[in-house]
Amino acid sequence: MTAVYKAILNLVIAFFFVISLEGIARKITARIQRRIGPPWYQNFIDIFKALSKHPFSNGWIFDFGVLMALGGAIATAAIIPMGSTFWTPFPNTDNFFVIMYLFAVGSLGMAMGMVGSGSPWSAIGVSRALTQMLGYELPYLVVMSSVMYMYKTSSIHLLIEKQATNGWNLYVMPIGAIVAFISLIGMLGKKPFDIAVAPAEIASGPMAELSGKYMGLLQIMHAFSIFVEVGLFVDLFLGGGSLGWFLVKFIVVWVLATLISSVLPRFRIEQMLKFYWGVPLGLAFLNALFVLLGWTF
Amino acid sequence: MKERTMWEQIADSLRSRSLWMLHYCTGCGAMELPPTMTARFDMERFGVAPMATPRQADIMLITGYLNTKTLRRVIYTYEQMADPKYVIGFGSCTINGGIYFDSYSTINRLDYYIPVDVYIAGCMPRPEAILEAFNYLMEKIRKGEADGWKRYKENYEWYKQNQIRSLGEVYVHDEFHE
Amino acid sequence: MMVLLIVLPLIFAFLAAIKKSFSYPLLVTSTVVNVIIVLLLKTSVPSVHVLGGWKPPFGINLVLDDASYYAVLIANIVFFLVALFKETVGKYSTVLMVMLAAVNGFVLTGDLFNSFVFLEILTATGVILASKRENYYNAFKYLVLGSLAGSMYLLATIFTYTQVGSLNMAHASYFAISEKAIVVITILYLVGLGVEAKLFPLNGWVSGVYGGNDLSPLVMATAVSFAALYMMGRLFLTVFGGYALHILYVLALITIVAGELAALYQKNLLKTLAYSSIAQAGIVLAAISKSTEKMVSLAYFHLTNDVIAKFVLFLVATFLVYNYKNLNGVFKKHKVLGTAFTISSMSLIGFPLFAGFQSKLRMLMEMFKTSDYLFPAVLLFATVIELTYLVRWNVKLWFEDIEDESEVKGPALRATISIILAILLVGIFLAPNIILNPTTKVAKALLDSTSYINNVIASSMGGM
Amino acid sequence: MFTLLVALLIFSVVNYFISKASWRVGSIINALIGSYLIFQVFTIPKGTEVTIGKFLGETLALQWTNAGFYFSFVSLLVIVAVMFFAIKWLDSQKHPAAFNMFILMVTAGSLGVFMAKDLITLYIFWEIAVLSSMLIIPMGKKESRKAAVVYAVMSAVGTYMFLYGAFMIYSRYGTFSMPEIAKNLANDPSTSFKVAVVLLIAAAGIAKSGIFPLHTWLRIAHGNAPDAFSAVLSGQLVKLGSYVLMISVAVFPSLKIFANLKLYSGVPAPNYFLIALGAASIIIGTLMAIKQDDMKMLIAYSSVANGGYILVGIGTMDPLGFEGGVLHVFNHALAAAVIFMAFASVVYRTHTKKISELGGLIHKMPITYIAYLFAIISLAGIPPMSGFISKWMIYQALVRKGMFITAAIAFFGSIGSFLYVFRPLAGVFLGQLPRKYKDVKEVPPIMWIPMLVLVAISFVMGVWPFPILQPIENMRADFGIAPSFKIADAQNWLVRGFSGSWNPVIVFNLFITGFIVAYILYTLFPKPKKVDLLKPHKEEGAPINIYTSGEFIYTPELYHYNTKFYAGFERMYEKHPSWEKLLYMLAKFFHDVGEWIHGWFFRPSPSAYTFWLAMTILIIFWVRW
Repeated sequence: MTAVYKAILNLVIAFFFVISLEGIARKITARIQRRIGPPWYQNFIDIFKALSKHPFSNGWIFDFGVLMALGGAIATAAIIPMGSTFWTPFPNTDNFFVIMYLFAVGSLGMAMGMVGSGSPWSAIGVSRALTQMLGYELPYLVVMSSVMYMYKTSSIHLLIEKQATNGWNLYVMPIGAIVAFISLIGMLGKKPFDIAVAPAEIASGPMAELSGKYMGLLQIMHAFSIFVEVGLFVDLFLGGGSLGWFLVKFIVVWVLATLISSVLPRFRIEQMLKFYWGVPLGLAFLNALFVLLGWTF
Repeated sequence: MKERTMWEQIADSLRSRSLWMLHYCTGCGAMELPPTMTARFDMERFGVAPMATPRQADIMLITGYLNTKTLRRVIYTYEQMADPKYVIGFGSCTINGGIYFDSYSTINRLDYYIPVDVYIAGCMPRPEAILEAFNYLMEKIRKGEADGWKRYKENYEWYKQNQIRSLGEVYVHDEFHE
Repeated sequence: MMVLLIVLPLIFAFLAAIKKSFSYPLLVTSTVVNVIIVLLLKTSVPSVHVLGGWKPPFGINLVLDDASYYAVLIANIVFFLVALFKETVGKYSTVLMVMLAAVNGFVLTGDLFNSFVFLEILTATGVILASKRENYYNAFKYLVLGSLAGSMYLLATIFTYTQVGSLNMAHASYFAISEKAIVVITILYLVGLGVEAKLFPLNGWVSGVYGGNDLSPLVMATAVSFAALYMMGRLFLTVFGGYALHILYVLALITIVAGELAALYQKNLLKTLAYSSIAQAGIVLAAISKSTEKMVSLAYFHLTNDVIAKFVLFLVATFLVYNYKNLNGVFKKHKVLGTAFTISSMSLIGFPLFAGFQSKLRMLMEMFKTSDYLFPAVLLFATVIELTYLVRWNVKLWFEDIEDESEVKGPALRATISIILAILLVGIFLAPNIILNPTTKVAKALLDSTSYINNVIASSMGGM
Repeated sequence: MFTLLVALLIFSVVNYFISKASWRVGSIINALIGSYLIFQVFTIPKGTEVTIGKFLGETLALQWTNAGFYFSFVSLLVIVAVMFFAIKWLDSQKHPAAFNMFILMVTAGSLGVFMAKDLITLYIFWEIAVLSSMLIIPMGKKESRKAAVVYAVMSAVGTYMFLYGAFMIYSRYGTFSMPEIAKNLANDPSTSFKVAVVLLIAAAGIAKSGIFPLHTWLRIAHGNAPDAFSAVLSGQLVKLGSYVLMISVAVFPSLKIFANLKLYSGVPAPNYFLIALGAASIIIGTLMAIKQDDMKMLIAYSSVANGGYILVGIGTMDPLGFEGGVLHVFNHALAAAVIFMAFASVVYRTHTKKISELGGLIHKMPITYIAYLFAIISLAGIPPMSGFISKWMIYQALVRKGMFITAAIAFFGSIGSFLYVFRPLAGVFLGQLPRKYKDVKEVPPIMWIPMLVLVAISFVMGVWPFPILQPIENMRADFGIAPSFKIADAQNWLVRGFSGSWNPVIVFNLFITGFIVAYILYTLFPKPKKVDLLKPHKEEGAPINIYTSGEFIYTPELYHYNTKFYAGFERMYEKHPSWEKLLYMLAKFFHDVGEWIHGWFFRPSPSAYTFWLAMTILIIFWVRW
């Protein structure tokens, strides 16, 4: 039963913490651009406003897609260990690949629902998002396999425990951590990699047809996704830590990603692929080679 | 005016703090929006953000004159927005046709065709005026007075009549004749 | 009685020459009688018939042993089946009878010069058959090549005579021929017989003759081909005791590949089948050249399957080619013919459920047992190519959209015979021994030159 | 067992004549027979051995093994589903009677392959399956004629290499029986012989399951075969290839045979070679699938990629990798069968298989869409469908072995599969419905029920995979690949990896909980207003009511994104070298050689013949060997 409480805590933290962080990110970006920016709670207002509106529904698959997206994101967020074995809701199921693929349920649901809206912009956006996935996942998964190969486990709470004795992966395999961080930016869809949502060219891509509560629900889903993505990075490369430290590290990673993204323009889709399959993928393999040879710190 | 429930009041206050804007940039007024968004005036601090599609947007900004051809599209877009939705008429063109008042193809008063919640006078209005208009609209929303979308529903027949009168019926429906 | 096989058709042929309108009934009669005679002869295997009381090695003798009996049986049955088709035979009844006599004589004779004579008759009648449907140029090519081959054959026979002092095969086999002479003799025989046996590169005539009209392939690709390949075995295994077989082996392998590739290129159905039959002859020759009892037996087993399959294929193909302008999807109109065609071509490829599978697989296995890895590789490669064009044709004939709308009435007899033979192919797959037992005897008889000699010599001692 | 196979073969011919009278009766009988067979495979006790007879002095025998049971069961699931599907679907076909006959022959042939104890029996039934399937393929559209030839040739190349290998084995050990060969191979000192033999045997599997050098037939054959039969081709016949690959690495215990050839982390070099081929297939299959506009060819290429997964999994000979590879057989069989049946339904109604001509069919064929959706979820390896489990196991094995490049390729294939399965989803089912399909209807229940049943099986096995893992575990035990832990731990509801585990039930429950929470949130807030995407179809002169940048659009298909779906990505490799072209060049080469031979030896005038005759004599005299 405790697992359920922990899972609920996961979700609650994911909701309040991440949505606040999103607001903070807007504030940070604004400050970098010498603006005042919205208040940190702006995103809560946006979400609840969206939920309060009278939306349009483009057919049952549109509804179903949104529900599937949110459902998948909730399921994934509920599994993520928050920095330590104690805050691991399901120690038997916190397998890395399970999380990555369960995470894909949400993405698939979103992609399906959005294309189901009948808008070609959504289809273009989804096609871009999937291509981008092909880009960032590859180096990320290679780095992750070397991590799992090194510690002989793919269970995240065990990886955290191993890091407690061995040192953070950021130190043990700095190249891998850097590559994973670059992938993380792509995963978050932040600035150089916000190709899928490019509002100026493809009318915010997948979201083109989202109105009212659909928008709100997807924003919540997005918050859970961020929780999963950044949380995984913190767990796997920054050694997790107690709940407080976990959140602090979370903030650090998030702010860093925001800072980077706020000063960069957008890639084109091929540029993105060439970028990810160039240096980061090469470094990922290099990292794997180092791990194989035992050249880790 | 009907008494609002508590939920509606909360919702209205939320709506007033998060105005997503679709700017319909047909005329010269679009020029004034970049400074309003960027560092000098920064409208995001009021929670106003540009959006790409009518489905996501709360307010529609008509930034300049509308001729009969674009008006059809504005109405079409307006009807695609989710309730509650607000319209800001931007510049004198939307009020009385501005310097194009005697053109054969330009409409003079926007609120004959769609309900306008706030007009911004001037040719051109400065960003300060735009921000002022946003704040005024927020105030109206909070009070529950920005009810253009309800009026449009209630007086749909009237609006439709005006629209048809100015635009005329379209007899051939395909991509080349509209 | 053995001699009747040769004489009877000849007499009937002369009778037919007297009265033209009797020629077809006479052909049917002679083939029927011949088949009956062959079946009756079953009890008198092995036996030697001495012609005119001139005892071997001085006179001509006919040898009926297991090998020649089997060849005669196949040839006569083929002629009988061909004789059933009145329209196809047309005006060529007389020629067919002469040819039947020649084939029987060629197979049965124990005399080298006599075999040359029958070979020449065979070629001559073959040329006449080939010229059906104004196929003169191809017949002419065959004539030139055939007579050249005949002269080589004659030359070899003369050489043998100078060495052995006799024209009798048993004698030639019995006496040692000098090392120098046998090279010349075998090579000349190889070339002389190679033309009939479709050995590369002496087989240029095949496509023209097989692909030229509707009669010659039915006889030439089956009975004559069988006779020639039988003679190949008889000469090179029995008479010359395995000399020059390695040459035969190499040429046969080249024949396989060349035949299959040419067939792959070919766009004409009859010619494709003609080249395929070249390749099959190559397989048989390669197997014969291994000169082990099993391989030789399998060679003739394979040859039998090939003859049956080719008979069906040509039976169907000639009907189609000469009745339809465009062959796309014709089998939709002739389902039975189509089924027979498909079964036969599958048997040729060697798919399981059909006879060809038995012979090919056994051959492969035998080759591996004797650690010959080249022949299987060539055979399998050839099979892939064979499969390519046969499947292509099958698909084209069955499934393409019909373009030639004309509807020719289904030929009942053709359909019946082809489907019966096709079912026979399936039967051979299920019970291969009905063919394998006789062919094993064939192989034994061909390889066992001692008993062949003894037979003949005994006949010369004891008389008939 | 043998009587069963023979009865099937004989009845297939009988069924032809029944179907001639009424093909519907024939296909119903087929479906009933198939259902009976599924029941039957459970009743045959394991280890049953039946001697068929003697062939060439060797005893041919059938043996009912765990592997045979598993593969037969999977095959029958697919075939029976297609048989039911065909009851209605066949009315769009020209040769229903022949279809009924041949599909039963395919069944008999494949079952025979899975039951075979020795290589010759395997070969015989293999050829029966190939032959009968080869005769079904050209029943499709125009190109299917060529497809049949390509299929037959590619298959023959593999098969005859297999045969060559089988006879090499025979000439050395004097037996065809697989258990004995396995024993002999393990003790054979000659490395080169073993490598040659194993690779030759594997060649049949490579050709059949569409692994890299011989993968090109899948595109043309799957793409052009009669639509429902593509399901059998991809779901079942390709799995014959996987079975032979499994024989060549697992039944012939490669770890023991090549104990001195370990290349990298315990994987022997020949296995590594096969894995490399599998990896190449994953790359090619994925990249090519992404750019296909023909939906059937798209899934055909995806079959190439998934064949690669199976080979990579089995090739590692790691307990997890092996189980993953074998389980992937099941997953891919079901998913591909459902996808092809869904496409068959679409083609049945719309008569086109070009994604760029379709769209929005979800409004007209929602059940087909649901089936397709769940099938692609399984194919892309997303929980809670069973496709995830096998992918997970394969990844576990690859990571454990430290095979990073192969792992990267597997990841690439997996993410690539999201891309290519989404293309038909978006282009065919979602988006705007073209006007010409406004009267399209959902296919009748007899067509969608089989799809939904397969999807349901895949779904249940994704949530509770232990029933399907059990036979695989038995199989693995047969082949002596023992893990140090229990992979399928049904007591604790766990599927374990080399470390770390997961609980499919929890994952499913979480997802359901998430979905319910989302649904509750959804219902809490204002009800949506329905936008009718079909309005332009129903009402003359109504524009579509979605975001169009203010433009009025009356022709829905103009506002549908399905051409060059991944243009940005496709552009990156549009000038790729084509293996298919290379193979065609090879075919052309043989053709040209044939022309050359023809021109030089077979066509000339009599004088040239005389020349050749003289040359022959000269050469023979000269060389005389």
